[in-house]
Amino acid sequence: MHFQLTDEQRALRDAARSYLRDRFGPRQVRALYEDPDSDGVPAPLWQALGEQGWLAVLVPEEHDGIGLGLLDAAVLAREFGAGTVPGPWLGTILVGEALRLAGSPEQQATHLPDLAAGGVRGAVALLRPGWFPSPAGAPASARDGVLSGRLDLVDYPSTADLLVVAAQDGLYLVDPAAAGVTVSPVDALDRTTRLGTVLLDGARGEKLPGSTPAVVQDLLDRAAVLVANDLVGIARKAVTDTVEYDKTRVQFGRPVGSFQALKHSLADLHIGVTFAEHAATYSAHAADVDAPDRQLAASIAKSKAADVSRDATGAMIQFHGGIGYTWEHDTHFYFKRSKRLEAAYGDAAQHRERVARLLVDQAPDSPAVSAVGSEMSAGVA
Amino acid sequence: MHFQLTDEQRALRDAARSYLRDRFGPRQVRALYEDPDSDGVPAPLWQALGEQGWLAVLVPEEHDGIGLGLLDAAVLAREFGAGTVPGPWLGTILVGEALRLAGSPEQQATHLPDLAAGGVRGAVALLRPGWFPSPAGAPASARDGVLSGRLDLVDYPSTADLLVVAAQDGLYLVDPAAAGVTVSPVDALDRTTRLGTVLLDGARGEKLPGSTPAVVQDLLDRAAVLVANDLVGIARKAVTDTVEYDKTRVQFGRPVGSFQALKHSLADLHIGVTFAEHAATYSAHAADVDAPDRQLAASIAKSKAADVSRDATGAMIQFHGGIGYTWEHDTHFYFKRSKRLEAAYGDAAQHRERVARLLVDQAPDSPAVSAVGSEMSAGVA
Amino acid sequence: MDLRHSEKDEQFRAEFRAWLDASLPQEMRRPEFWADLSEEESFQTRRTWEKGKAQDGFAGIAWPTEYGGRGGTPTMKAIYDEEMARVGAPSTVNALGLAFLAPTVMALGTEEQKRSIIGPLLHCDVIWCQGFSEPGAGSDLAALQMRAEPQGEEYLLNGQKIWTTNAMHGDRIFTLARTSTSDGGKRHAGMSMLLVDMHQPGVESRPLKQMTGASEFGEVFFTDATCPRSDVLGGEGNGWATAMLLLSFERGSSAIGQYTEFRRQWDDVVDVARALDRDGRPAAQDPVLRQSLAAALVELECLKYHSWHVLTQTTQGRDLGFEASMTKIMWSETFRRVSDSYEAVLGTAFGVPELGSGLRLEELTSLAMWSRSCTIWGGSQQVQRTVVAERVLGLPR
Amino acid sequence: MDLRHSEKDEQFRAEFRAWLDASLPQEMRRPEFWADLSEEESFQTRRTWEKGKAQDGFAGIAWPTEYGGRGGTPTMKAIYDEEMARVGAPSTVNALGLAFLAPTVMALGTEEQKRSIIGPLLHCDVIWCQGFSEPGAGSDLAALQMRAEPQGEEYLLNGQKIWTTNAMHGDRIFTLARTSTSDGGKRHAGMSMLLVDMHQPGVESRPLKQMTGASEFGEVFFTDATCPRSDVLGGEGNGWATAMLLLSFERGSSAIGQYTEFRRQWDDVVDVARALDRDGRPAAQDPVLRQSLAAALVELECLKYHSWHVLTQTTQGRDLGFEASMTKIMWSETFRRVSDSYEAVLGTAFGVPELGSGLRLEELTSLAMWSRSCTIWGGSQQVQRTVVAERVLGLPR
Repeated sequence: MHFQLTDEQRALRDAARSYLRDRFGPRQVRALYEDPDSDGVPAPLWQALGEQGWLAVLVPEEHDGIGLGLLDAAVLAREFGAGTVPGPWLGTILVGEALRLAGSPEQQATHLPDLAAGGVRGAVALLRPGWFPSPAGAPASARDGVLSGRLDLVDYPSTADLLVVAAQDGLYLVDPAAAGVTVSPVDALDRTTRLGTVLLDGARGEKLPGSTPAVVQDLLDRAAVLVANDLVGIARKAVTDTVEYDKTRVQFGRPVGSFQALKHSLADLHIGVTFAEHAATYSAHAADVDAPDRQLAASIAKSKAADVSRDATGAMIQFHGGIGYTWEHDTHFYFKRSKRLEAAYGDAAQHRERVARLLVDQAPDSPAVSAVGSEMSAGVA
Repeated sequence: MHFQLTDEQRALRDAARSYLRDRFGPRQVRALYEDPDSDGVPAPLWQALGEQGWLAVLVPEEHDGIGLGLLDAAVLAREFGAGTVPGPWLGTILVGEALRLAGSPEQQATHLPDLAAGGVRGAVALLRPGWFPSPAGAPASARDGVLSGRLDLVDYPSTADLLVVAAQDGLYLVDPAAAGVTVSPVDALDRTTRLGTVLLDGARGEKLPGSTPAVVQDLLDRAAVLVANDLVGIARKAVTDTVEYDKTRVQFGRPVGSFQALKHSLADLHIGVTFAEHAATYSAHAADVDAPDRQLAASIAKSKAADVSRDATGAMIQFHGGIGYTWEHDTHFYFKRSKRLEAAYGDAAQHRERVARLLVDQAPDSPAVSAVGSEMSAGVA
Repeated sequence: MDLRHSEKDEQFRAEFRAWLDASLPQEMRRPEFWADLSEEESFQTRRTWEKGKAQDGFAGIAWPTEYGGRGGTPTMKAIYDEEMARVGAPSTVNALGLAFLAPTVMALGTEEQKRSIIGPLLHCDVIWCQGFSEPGAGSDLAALQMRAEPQGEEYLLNGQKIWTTNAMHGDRIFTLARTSTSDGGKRHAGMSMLLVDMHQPGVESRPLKQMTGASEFGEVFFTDATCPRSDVLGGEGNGWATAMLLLSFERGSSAIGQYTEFRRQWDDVVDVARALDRDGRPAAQDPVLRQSLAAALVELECLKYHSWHVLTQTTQGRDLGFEASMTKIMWSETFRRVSDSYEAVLGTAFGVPELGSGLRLEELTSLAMWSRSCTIWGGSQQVQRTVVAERVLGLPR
Repeated sequence: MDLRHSEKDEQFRAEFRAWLDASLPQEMRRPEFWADLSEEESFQTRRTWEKGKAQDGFAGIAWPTEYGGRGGTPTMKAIYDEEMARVGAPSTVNALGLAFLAPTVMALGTEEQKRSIIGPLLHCDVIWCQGFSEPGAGSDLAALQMRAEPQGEEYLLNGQKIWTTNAMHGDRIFTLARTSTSDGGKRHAGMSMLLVDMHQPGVESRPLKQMTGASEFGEVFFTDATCPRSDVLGGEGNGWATAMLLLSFERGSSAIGQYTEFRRQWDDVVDVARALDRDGRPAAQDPVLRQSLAAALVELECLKYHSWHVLTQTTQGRDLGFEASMTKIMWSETFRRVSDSYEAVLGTAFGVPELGSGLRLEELTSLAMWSRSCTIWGGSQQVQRTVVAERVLGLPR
C-alpha cells in the first residue's frame, strides 16, 4: 500500500514547480492584474503548457497525448493553484476529457491532437452557476442539434477555439465563431481568469454521442476534483507564506508568529490543509481506478478544499496585517482565486448534501462505503 | 431610553441570587445527582419558591399573584440556570401562562391562586421533541374533549398536579391522576429534572377556550424565552467559573489563564454570552410590550443562547482540564443542563429557520423589521 | 426597561429626518451613484454635501454650541447616526477628525486650539488625517520611529506614516512622533502629538492601493517638514497618554450607526438571494443559505441590543471603561458574518459587477472585502481579544 | 498510488477475520451487551476474551516472535486494528501497556525485562497502569512531585498519581518519580521510570468517577511503597527521556483503528437520524442536520486518508517525527465532530437511554461525552497545537 505520488508524478510536480519559480511568478501574475483588458493568456505560458505536455496529460497516446490519469492532471492543478496561474488550462483539459469520455472516434481524432498540443483552446459550460452539480444543472437546451441558452460565468470564452456545452440531453461541441453564438466579456475580481457570458441563440452544436447522464456526472466530478486540487494548492501556499511572514514580522519586540493565538490558528490551518491535500489526492486516484466511492471522494475533496482554502486565504490577510490588504502584496491573488473556485462545480454545502445523498439516503452497507482495501473488490488498479 | 433592568428587577435578581448562595447551592444539586430515584423536588426549595413569590410573578394580582411581566420571570430563570436549580418551576409557570392567556375566568379562578402559591405543581407538553416550534407540533390529538397521544420528554410529570397539553385544536387541562393517563419515568442525563413519558389514551381534557393557534404560538415563544434565559444563566456561570479557575491553576510555572490561546477563547465566549444576555433580556421585554418584532426576538434569543451555552459549557470542561470531566466537579451539572435545554422549544437551527421565515420570506419593509424606537409605533410600553 | 426616546430626542429625529428628505438627493442614496464616480469626484461631492449639512446645524450633534456643535444629547447623536445610515447618506469626509481629534481637543486642547480646530473641522474646511501607524509599528504602536526634533520655535519632522485614511485629501494631520531622544527602554516616553500642516514641501502623500482596487488609505512621508511648537496637543512628551485618550473615544461609540449600515447591507444581501437562481428556485429558499443569512441577522440584532446597552450607560454618565473595548470586536465580527453570508449566497458569482437581472453588486462586493480590513485596523482582533481577556475578565498577563 | 495491500497482508486479514467470526460471540458485538454489565463484569469478560485471542496468536501483531509477538508487518497491525473495530470487538484491557510500555521495553529494556514483561502483558496475565499525571502536573508533566528515595536495594515511593486508566484493575504500574533531590532549576532532571507492583500495602487505588458516571480512571496513592532498584526502565535518572520516548510511540499509530471506530459511531448516528421523527419526517431528511452529518463524514474520511499516509511512511521505515503529533488533534477533533452531529440529531432527547422505537442510546451518549475527555488527556489540544506550530511549522517559541 502506497498512498503517495509515484516517482513520475513527483517529477511532473517538480517540473511544474521549477517552471513557475523561474518563468512565471507573481510578477507575471501581477501583469495580468494591471492589464484587465488583455486576453489573459500570456503567450509564453501557453506555449510552455503545450511544450511541456501539460495540456496532453489526459489525452490518450493514440491521439498524440501522454495518456496519464486524473491524478497526474491533479498534480499540475495543485501547482497551478499555488502559482495562481492564469489561462484556459482547465477548460482545455475538460474539453479533452469530454471528447475522451463521450466523443466519437472521429471527433476524438479531429480535436484531441490539437488540444494536446495547445493549438486549440477549450472552454466549457457544464453547469448553471449556483446549481447542484448534476446533469440537471445543464445550462443550455438543445433541439435537433440547435442550441439555445445563456451560459453564465464561463472561463475564457473569448479566446476559446472550441466549446463544450451541456444541454439537457448531453454534451455538445460548439464553435464559438459560429452563427448564433455571442460572447460578451464580464469583469472578474480574480484576474487570473477572463470571464464571459455566452449567448446561444440557434447555434449549431455537434453532439458527443457517448454523453449519457452518467458521463456528464463523471465530467462534473472530474472538474470538481481538479478545482479541489487547485484550491488545495492555494491553501497550502497561503499557510506557508503566512508562516514565513510571521516568523520575521516583529511587533512588541518579538516575531508575531511567536504569539500563541497565531500559532494555534496556523496549526489548525496546517492540519486542515493536510486533510484537504489527502482528500484531493484520493479523489483523483479514485477516479483513475474507478473506485466504488469515487463520487463520494470527489464531494469530500471539493467540500473540504473549499472550506480550507476560504479559511486559509482569509487568515493570510488577517495574519499579514495591513500589508495583506494592499494591492501591492500578492495576498489578494490567492484570496480572489479562492473565491472564484470555492463554489465552482458545487460549493462546500452542496457537496456535503451530496455526501448525505450517497451515504445517509442509502442502505448502510451500500458499496459507497469505502475502507482500506476497497479497491480489491473493484478489481482494478 | 433605558435598556436595563429596573431597580425592582435587580432586587428580584439579588434575592434569588442570595437564596441560592445561602440555601440551595451545588451541594444540594449534588444530592439530586446522587439520588436519581428521588422525585427531584427538594421540599425546602419548593417551599421557598412559593414563599418568595417566584411562582406568582406572572399570575395576575386578582388571582393572588404579583402580576409582573415576562422579563421578571426571565430574571428568575437566569438565576435558576446559573444555579442549575431543579424542580417544576418552569412547568408551573407555563401552566399559569396558559391559563392566563387562554383560560376561562372560571379556570383561572380555580387554578391560578394555587399555582401562584406553590400548592399545585404544573407540567406541560406543548411540542413533540424535535419538531419546529409551532402549533403544528402539538403532541396530542383531541376528539370531543378526549385526548390521546404519547407525550415524550415531559419535565416533572410524576409530581405534577396539573398538566397542560397541546392538541391539534388548542390547549387542554388534564388531571394527571385521571383515567386514561399513564406516566412513566425516563432516566435523564441531567438530574436537575425528572423526565417522563405521558401516555394519553382516552383521557378527559378540559379545553382552554382562548387557545387559538396564535396563543399557542405565543406560549411556545414564552417558553423559548424563559429557556433562553436559563441557558444564558448557565453560560455566564460557565465562563465566570472557568475564568476564576484559570486564574489560579498553575502549569508550566504560570496560571493557565495567562496563555494567549485560552485568553482569546475566553474573550470570545465573554462577548458571545454578553450578546446572548442582551437578546434574552430583549426577547422578554418585547413580549411584555407586545413589540412588533417579538417573535423575531424570541427566536434570536433562543438560537443565540443555545449556541453560546453549548460553547461555554464545552469550554468549561476543556479549560478545567481533567478535573472538569469528573463527577466530583460541578462542571457536568452545567454541561448536562445545557444539553437538555439547548433544543427545548426549538433548537438553534430551527430558530434560525424561523428568523428566515420572518425576515427573508417577508417583504423587506415588513413591520417585523425592528429598530430603536420601534415601540413608538406600537404605542405601548 | 423602556426603549422609547424622550420627546425632545424624537423631535430631533423628526427634524433631522425632514432635513434629510429635503437635502439628500435620491440618487445619492443609491450605491450605484457612488460606484460610477471617480474617487476624487466622490470625495468632493461628499465634502460639499457635508458642508451644507453643517451649515444647517447638523454637525457636532452632542458637542457644545460655543465651539460650533449643536449641544444635543448622546441619544440625539445615536439618532443622528441611525438616520444617516438608514437613508444611506454619504459617509463623512472627516471621520478621523470627528471621531478622535475633536473629543481629544475638547478634553486636552487649549482654548485657542478648541476655537481654531473644531469649527473648521465640522464645516469640512479642514480635512484631518491621522498619522499613527508606521511600517514597523502596526499593532505595536509604541514601536514608532518618526522623529520631531525641536529647532527653535519649530519641530523638524522626519519619518513615514502608513494606513493614513484620506492621505490624498488631508489638509492637516494629527500625528505621533518622538520629540526627545530615546529614554533607555521606556518605549512610551518622549512622544508628542503634533498637529501638522500637510500643505508644505516636506510632506508628501502617496495613495496606497487596496486589494479592492480603491485607495482610501495612503502613506505620508515627512522630510524636514516643520510644525510650530505651539501645535502640540496635550503637551510635549505626553504623546502616548494623549494617543491613548484619543483612541479611547472610539470605545464610547454605541455602534448603532454600524448596526444600521450592516443591516442595510444584510437587507441588500437578502434581495440578492431572492433574485439569484439556485436549482431553479431563489437562493433565498435554500435551507442552508437561510441558516447563514439568519445567523448573520442574529448577530446584527445582538449588536443593536448592545448599542442600546452602551447608549443607556453613556446617557447615565457611566464610563464603560474597557468593557466598551468589546464593541470593536462585536461590530467587526458582525460585519464579517454579514459579508460571509453574501459570499455564500453569491458563490461563483462573487466578484462579478452585476447579475443578469441588472442587480448591481460592486458595493456589496467591496463591503465584503472591506470587512476583512476591519478586523486589522484600529487594533487587530488579536490585540482586542487580549485587552478584553486582561482588562475585562482580569486574566493574568 | 496503490492502496492494495500485499497478498500476505490480505491473507492475514482473511485469517484474522475467520478467527473473529468463530471466536467473537454475536452478543459481544452489540453495545447493549456491554451497557448491561457492571464495570467489573465487563472488565473480566474482556480480559478473558483477550487472553484467548493472545493464545490463538492474535496479539503483538508486529512484534518479534521471540518475545511472544506474531512477527507481522505494520500493515498487518493496521489490518488487525481495522478488523477489530469493524466487528466491534471488545477494547483491550491492557491499552497503556500495549501502546506505551511494551515498545519502550523493547527499545530500552534489559533482555530480562523484555522476557519478563512482554509475554505476560500480551496474555493479560499482568495488567499495566500508567502513572504519569498528578494533581499538580497535568499538561505540565515536568511539574510532578512523586518521590522515590533509594534505600539500599529498593526505592521508597511516596506521592499521588491521577487519571490512571484501569487503576482498580492494575497489577503493575509504570510510573515516573523523582529519584534524586531537586537539581536547582532543572525540572526534568532526577526522574526515573519505575515498574511498581500494585499489590502491596503501600499502594492504594481509588476509582475516580467521571461525568458519564463510569470510572475508567482512578487515583493511585503511594505511601512508603517499595520497588526493587532493578525495576527501573531506561536507567536511573533517565526518566524524562524514557517518558518522552514512551509517549512518542503513540505518534507512530496510523489512527485506522480510531477511524473505523468513529465510522461505526457515525453509521449508528445515521441510523438514529433515520429513526428519529422531526416534523413528521426522519431527522435524516432535515437539510441542516444532513450538513452536520456530512461534515463529520468528510472529516472521518480525511482521517482515513491520513492513516493511509502514516501507514505508507511507516511501512517505508520513515520516521514521521513531530509531523505525526498532528494525529492526536486529527482523531480527537474528528471524534468531536461525529459526537457533535449526534448531539444535533438527538436534540432534547440527548441523554435519554432509548428512543421509543427501542433504539438504545447509552453507548452513543457515552461516546459523545467521552469525546470531550479526549481533547484533554494525553496532551491537551492546546499543548498539541503548540507542538505542531513550533515543531512542524517552525514558528518561534
